[in-house]
Amino acid sequence: MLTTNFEPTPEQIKEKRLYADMGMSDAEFDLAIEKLGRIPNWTETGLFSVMWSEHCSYKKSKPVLRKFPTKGPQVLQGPGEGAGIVDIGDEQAVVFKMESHNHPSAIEPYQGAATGVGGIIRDVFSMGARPIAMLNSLRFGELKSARGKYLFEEVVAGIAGYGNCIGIPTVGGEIGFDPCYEGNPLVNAMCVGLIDHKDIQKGIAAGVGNTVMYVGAKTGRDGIHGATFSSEELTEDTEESRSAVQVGDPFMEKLLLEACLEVVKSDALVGIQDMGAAGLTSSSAEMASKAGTGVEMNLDLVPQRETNMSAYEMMLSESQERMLIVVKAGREDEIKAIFDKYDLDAVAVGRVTEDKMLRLLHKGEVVAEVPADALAEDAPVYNMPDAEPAYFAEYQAMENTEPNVTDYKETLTALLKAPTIASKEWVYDQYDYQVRTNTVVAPGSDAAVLRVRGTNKGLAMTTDCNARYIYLDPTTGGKIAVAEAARNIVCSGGQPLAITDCLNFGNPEKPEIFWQIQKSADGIAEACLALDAPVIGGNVSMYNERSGEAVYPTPTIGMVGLVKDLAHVTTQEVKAAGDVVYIVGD
Amino acid sequence: MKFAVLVFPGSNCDIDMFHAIKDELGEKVEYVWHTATSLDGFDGALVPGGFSYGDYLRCGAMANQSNIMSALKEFAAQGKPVLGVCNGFQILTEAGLLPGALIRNKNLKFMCRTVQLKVENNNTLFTNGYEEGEVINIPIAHGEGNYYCDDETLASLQANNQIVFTYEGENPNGSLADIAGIINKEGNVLGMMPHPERAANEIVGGADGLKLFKSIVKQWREQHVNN
Amino acid sequence: MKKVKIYVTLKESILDPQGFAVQGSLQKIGYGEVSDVRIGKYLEVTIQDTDRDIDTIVKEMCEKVLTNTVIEKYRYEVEEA
Amino acid sequence: MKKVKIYVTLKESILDPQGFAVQGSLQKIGYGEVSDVRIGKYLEVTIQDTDRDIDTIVKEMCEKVLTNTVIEKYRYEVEEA
Ligand SMILES: Nc1ncnc2c1ncn2[C@@H]1O[C@H](COP(=O)(O)OP(=O)(O)O)[C@@H](O)[C@H]1O
Repeated sequence: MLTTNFEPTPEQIKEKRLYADMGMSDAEFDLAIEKLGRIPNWTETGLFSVMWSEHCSYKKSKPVLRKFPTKGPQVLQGPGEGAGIVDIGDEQAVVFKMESHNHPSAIEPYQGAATGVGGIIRDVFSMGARPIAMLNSLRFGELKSARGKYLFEEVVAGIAGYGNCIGIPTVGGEIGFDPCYEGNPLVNAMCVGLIDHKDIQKGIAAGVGNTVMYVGAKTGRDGIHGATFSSEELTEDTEESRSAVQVGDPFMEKLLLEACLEVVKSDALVGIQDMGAAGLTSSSAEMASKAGTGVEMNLDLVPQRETNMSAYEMMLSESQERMLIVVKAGREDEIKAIFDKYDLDAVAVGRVTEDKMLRLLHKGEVVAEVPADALAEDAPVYNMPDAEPAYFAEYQAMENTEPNVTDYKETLTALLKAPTIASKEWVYDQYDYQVRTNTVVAPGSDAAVLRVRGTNKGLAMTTDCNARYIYLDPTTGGKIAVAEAARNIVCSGGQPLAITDCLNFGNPEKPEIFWQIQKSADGIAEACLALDAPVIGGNVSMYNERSGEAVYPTPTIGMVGLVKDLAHVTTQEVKAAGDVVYIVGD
Repeated sequence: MKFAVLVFPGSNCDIDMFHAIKDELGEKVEYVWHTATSLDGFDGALVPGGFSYGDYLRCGAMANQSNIMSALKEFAAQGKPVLGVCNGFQILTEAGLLPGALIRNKNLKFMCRTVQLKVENNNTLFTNGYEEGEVINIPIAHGEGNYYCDDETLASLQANNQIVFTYEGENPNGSLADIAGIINKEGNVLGMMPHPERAANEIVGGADGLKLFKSIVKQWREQHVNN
Repeated sequence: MKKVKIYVTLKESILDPQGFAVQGSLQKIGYGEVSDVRIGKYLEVTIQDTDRDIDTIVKEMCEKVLTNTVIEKYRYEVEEA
Repeated sequence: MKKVKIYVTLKESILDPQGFAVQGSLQKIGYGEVSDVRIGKYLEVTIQDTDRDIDTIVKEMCEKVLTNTVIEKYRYEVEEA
């Protein structure tokens, strides 16, 4: 186990290459030494390793993400914050993002899916937005094995359990089944929020001398090194090597949500950020780095659920339902009073400093002192080699074939029976898709539509990705995914505004996989430009492999569109006998 | 008429109830946080759905320990209208304001869908706007809406015409005697699993629920005009 | 300090849909000898030393909050901790 | 015939949101001496006489169906019934 109270010395870490167990390469460790000017101690090595994990640093996917168009007159906030923001007129904006929780869901499907939902909701309300809808995109193996059925049922139950309890309607999504996902299901959750322009918040630790406060649930030893874990392939013994599984507490998050939305109205608040992957480490380092400041925290003050936690454990814990906020000095009590109303901890744990360092104190000693930028900005960026896989040329050379259908009825029934095509009512019947009474078009049609209360406008939203197309031809498949999302939006009466994406792929160190990533990003980017739907945020999930077998390349697209007049809303069902049927397009 | 919407930590249909009253019914309404100790000045109290205290331990169990519950009991004892929907119904049974209990749905799953309800008793302050036997469409969204009581209680519910709504056609959750909503003997406290506040506008889930709120107002106006 | 173990079960007369479902799945996967399953709650409550009578406290808590006497019954054990 | 009582609890390191909420609520309504609450499951399983070894069956059932070994642990007692 990585979590021990007998911490190795810096020299031991270097000599015994202990950083390797945390997922760092030799070159990365050397770079950390260079940035620090000395060998990092145990806690500091932990900070570098999580912040430089693919999950937090995008070190292998950054060159790919640069392909995406991210600008447009409608974009108020592109990639770089908790979630992207798009203008919808009337001084209002829509905030949305999608994120994966694949590996945690493979280990403990209920809690993995539930905490995935909880995490993406925090990303949205940490921007100051009221979450108004959830969507998801799920992939499982075929429903043949007991484990496969278990994963499917429990993931759905986890999404329902969390979303229903917190009271945000789950209004849409998609589910596909294919043997390639058997050992590594995909669980992508998307949250959409609504905000007034004036309430938009950022995750920054500005203003030297301001107070850093910890709010929400107490810290335990859950999910230590989760970010690293999600940046590795699943193996047979991953299950064993995990530290405590994170458990979601939707009730706690409901309180945190309401309290934070009250707090964002206060001008005492300077910055707010979710403690997501890499918890206290990423929130503090990123908030400091973005503001060009430093943060000093006394870890003795961090609310703790377990005894004798080390600095390393506290900094790397991924306990859920926590936020880090920065408050104007002297106004902590006002903020605390709001959290008190909801019986939540809100504790001053540190302050903003001038020296651009992340400095941690524990039991009277400085246990870590690292430049915030080194953690948040200076991760190495890799240009991964790519190579066209052999299968591609082979498929390209194949003739198009027309299916030869002899018995239409039989073929149709067979298709309708395929789990990927069959009705998903069994699933969405378990989701409260109506709470908050804004759902104009519920699951079961194309895009879901929610009204914007107090206006005659609506928001249409959908998630889409046909991974088989992308496997066969990633560039074209990438375009198809965006186009399908756009068609869903348009069919529902909306005009596409922007997309978020969740790039689920196998191990990017394999050139054939990296090729899939590159090519599908090209296709997505091209379609986004053509449809004027820029990418305002997303998430990358790589290493989706089990025992060396990668899933299909599955870059899920989440799209939101604006319905200018609710009278334009159209649903999928046929309406009356005698109506005429047209086919539009080729 | 002025309504209170009680809010417990974890309530989440409070906003639905609030807007149904304010926007669709056009009456006065205010949120009342669970720590409040009085309902003075209100003419009706609405206990909304959601997951008070996360539904942890048992639905409604911890909400029932809140300060506001003594005020609610007093309010009910004065004969003023109290409506509990979904988690609100669960809280009212936990509080003993209504008999019986709500246990897990027979299929063990949360279910969200629109169901048909039969108005069994239109002679209440909540249902005077419906026809007796009228079938209405109202959404449900619950995991523990399976109504249970012992035989004696059931007999007395039936004898006193306290069963106000039953599920028509399919019984979604296994409820005893298809019960979807019951009223107290005095006729001023109604608990129901389906959500009338979600059916207050055609654009989002139909409007069959609005009549329930209109009934409350109608009765109140009649009483207060006569006085 | 005391550790109180509380067992909450549904009254016999109440149908236990969850227990019933579990029984069915156990039988299906090869445990035909399982003839009944009832599922209840098990609580471990740690109570600091207090002047109040422990049995009184525990019974009160159980009846007020921890159980719903319309459908559930309980028993408990007090251990030194 | 045997009656098996099975106690399923969350592993110590796993967060117990239910227990935490119940503890807060008990403290607030006047049971300040309650310092910890953990909530688990209590199952009563009736097993007909069988040739198979009872401990083997129970352990198998617990690990396959009755508990989630990623986050829970269990213990059990066998009684004649
Ligand atoms: N596939 C992607 N496409 C576009 N933007 C992305 C993608 N993946 C990540 N991003 C953006 O990079 C930023 C950092 O993401 P991330 O580290 O996941 O943030 P968080 O920690 O809040 O989840 C976010 O703004 C996110 O939207």
